[in-house]
Amino acid sequence: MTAAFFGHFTYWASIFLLMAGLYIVIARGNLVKKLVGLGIFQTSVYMLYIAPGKLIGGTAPIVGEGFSVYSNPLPHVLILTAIVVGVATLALGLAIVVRIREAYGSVEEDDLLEADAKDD
Amino acid sequence: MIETTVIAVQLALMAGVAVAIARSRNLFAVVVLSGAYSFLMATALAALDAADVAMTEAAVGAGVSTVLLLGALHLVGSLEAKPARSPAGPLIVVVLTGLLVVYGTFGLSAFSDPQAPIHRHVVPRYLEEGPKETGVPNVVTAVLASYRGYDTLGETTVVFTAGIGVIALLRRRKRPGKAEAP
Amino acid sequence: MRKDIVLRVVGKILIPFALVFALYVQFHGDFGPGGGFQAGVIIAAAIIFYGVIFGLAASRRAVPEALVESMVALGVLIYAGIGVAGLLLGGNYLDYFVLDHDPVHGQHRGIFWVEVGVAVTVSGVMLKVFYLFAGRGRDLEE
Amino acid sequence: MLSQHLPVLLVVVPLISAPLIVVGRSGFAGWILSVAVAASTALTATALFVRATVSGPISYAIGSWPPPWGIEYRIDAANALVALLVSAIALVVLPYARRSVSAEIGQDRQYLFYALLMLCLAGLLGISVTGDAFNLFVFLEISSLSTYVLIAMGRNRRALTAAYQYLVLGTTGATLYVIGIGLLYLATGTLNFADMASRLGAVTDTRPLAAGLAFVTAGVGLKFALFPLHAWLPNAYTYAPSAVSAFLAATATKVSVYVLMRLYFTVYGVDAVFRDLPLGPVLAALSVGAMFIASAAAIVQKDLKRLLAYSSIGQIGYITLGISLGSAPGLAAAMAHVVNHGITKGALFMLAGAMALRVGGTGFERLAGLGRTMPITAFAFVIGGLSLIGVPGTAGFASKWALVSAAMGAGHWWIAAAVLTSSLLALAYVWRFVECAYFQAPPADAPEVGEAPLDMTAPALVLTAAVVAAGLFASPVLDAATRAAAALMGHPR
Repeated sequence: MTAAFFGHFTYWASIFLLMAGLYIVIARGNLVKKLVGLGIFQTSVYMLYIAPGKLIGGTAPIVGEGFSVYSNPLPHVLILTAIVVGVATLALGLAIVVRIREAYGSVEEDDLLEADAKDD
Repeated sequence: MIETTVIAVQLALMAGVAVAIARSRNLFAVVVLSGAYSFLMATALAALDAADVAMTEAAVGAGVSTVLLLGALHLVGSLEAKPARSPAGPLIVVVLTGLLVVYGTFGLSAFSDPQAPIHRHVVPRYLEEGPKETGVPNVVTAVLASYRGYDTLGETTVVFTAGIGVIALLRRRKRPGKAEAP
Repeated sequence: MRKDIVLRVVGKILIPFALVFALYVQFHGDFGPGGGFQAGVIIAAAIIFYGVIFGLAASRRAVPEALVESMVALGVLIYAGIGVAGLLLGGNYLDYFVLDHDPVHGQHRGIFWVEVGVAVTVSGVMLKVFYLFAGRGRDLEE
Repeated sequence: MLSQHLPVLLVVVPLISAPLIVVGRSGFAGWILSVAVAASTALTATALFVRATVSGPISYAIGSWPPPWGIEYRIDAANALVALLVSAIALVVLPYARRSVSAEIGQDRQYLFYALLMLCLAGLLGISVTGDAFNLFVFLEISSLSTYVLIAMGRNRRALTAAYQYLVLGTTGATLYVIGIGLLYLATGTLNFADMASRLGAVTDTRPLAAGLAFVTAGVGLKFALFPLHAWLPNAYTYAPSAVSAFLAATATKVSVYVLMRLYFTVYGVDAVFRDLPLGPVLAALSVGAMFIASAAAIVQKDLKRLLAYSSIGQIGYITLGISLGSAPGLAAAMAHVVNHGITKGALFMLAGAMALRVGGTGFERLAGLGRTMPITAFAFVIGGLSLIGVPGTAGFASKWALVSAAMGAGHWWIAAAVLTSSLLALAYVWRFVECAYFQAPPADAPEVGEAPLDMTAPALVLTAAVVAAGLFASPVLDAATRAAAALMGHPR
């Protein structure tokens, strides 16, 4: 059991981050904070992919003299793409939040719902 | 063992920062903490031999994202109102999601197991043939730009999409009202 | 910040080094960590730094908006264009082998140009987003 | 020489057109280029559809790297049909877009609108034809990010909150998909769908696969508004510009449903999803919930576009119900409904956009008496409505009938009963429009209106005619859907 615990601790740490991020997205009403939570949620996935690619005693996958064990490069490539997608989403989300602030005068979800209900 | 301990400590620190982010209502603090979170993530990634990813995460997570968030806070204000709803519903969703991943990971190979499928399939060719086939010793670059170069074209397109999206959303009209059709 | 002499001097000295470092990251990506994306971010960061110290107007003079907007599109065109070049030379899309008589040289050439494309679009978008967010704030204050 | 590269040109041509439009900086030139690209894309999709139907799956190795090391485009009878639907809708919507866009979007950002629409098209087509799980995520994000902006370009400020909500939920969905794919990757070591399918059998511990299945279902389900993950959809479709609502309603959710089909039937296989795991009953329950609850919600809406949006959630229920049967006839019925509901909803949203142009909105109070003032548009809308109900002679009937037969064939009489009963709810919400347009007088202060301009009405009528054609001559779509189902289940031809 302890072996199973230590063997999977990276998974569990990333799962904790995943839960914290998702919680912020669902539970908090501030639009900026939601985006920060979304970022943590996305970041947790980086660990899920990259930690299993690590080999103890290995090195970064840059082939050179004197190394024979390399960590897995494929998750690195995938996560590089995911990071870029994440920051693109953040930029777009913040731009929408700025426009919402100008149109509604608030970035709190409850205020927006109230304003929309008044429009109906 | 030392490597494992270092990684474990980094992950524990990140968990602590994530909790602090969830609890804080001062958005400036949240942004600064999320920058710290990204730096920790970058060091953890470096410890996991993901040098390229660590470098990018430091530049993007701690750099670009922080600048963007600060810029946005400047425009929208920086105090979060008290959450009105009860945290019970979200907690249930989140815990169920977490348990589902835990369940899934039980069936996966243990940390640093060289017999794991991801080390036995597809990747050996990248590591053994990649430098010869592409002439690039950094296998991450070889896979990123050549083997899976189409993903990277897509990634560049995502950045492009976000760029013109932000232009469409935030550019001022040249003459207010002039461009407006009925 | 515009009047702070220390910042201005340090900035003037630092920015060229940052740009050179970006070029290093760009072209050393074959051998060490780095590549077009990271280089693009560093280029944009150097110019944003310039804008923060000397003012938005100064950075807009140095790197005009029209140039930035064409960079945003140009990078994607370079990248996608390399793919089309592969088609025209008789290979599949994004086939770099056909870009040179020697397949490995062809790979080198292809990877070089797509990394350039990535850097151009990434730095263009980062700068454009900075200009838009900063410009928005200034307009609000007026 | 070019013909062997059609699979990649299908996606790359619209993708390259977007930066060209941005360089051109002209709304009109952007529109011309978009129409040309949509036409060439539709031709490409047709050629691929014919080839995949006649001579079986087409594999294209991008970068000449063989799969699974490189990224593969793999086109069979199923995704060729989806690509054909998407590109045909784009070709119909773009001529229509010109006038509605100039009415709804400022002159200086129209070129950005067309560039984003092309990106969305490239993204959706890229999702359809890729054979690689992670490449699918990248193109999903291209289509999603462009969609968020397109929605936010709507005139009402609520378009902004709708876009924000969709951005958060859509990104959550995409991240859940990446988690699911991550578990699959960790268990199999590959990202290529075909390779994954062949290696799944050798995986001894199925716990990661089961969890992965749950994650991809939730993630993709968020993208196609699987009940109860549909919260983003009504506002997004209501407040988006007319052309965007029409394009998205006809294509975006359909492409995501196709992804679910691909994962269930090609990657996991029928046995793993429906025999080893209890996913069939769960999906059936959610589908029936959508059919009844969302359709009932549609009845009480005060806005026509919003009514159509809730109707979409309900109609997606029929599609997922077909999937939940876990059989070839059920899957074929689902695929047929993807096509038939796609063209029906496209036509209806285009007609609603034509009405909005003339009376300034789609609130029911503005639409009163429209049967007299815009007789052609209103009549066409009623025909589309009949297809939503599933009246014989319309496209909706053909696929619902296929669904009922598939359910009866498997002995699920209660599913057949649910399909028929829920159609009564569709009758009720379509009647809302009929009553408003034909049995109410126009408001006293209403401006004098006539039909929308021909360049908007004609494309909408073309699509309405397609709805009738697909009802009267149902077999081409049903045959294509049957072949698609066979291809998805791994028996091409």
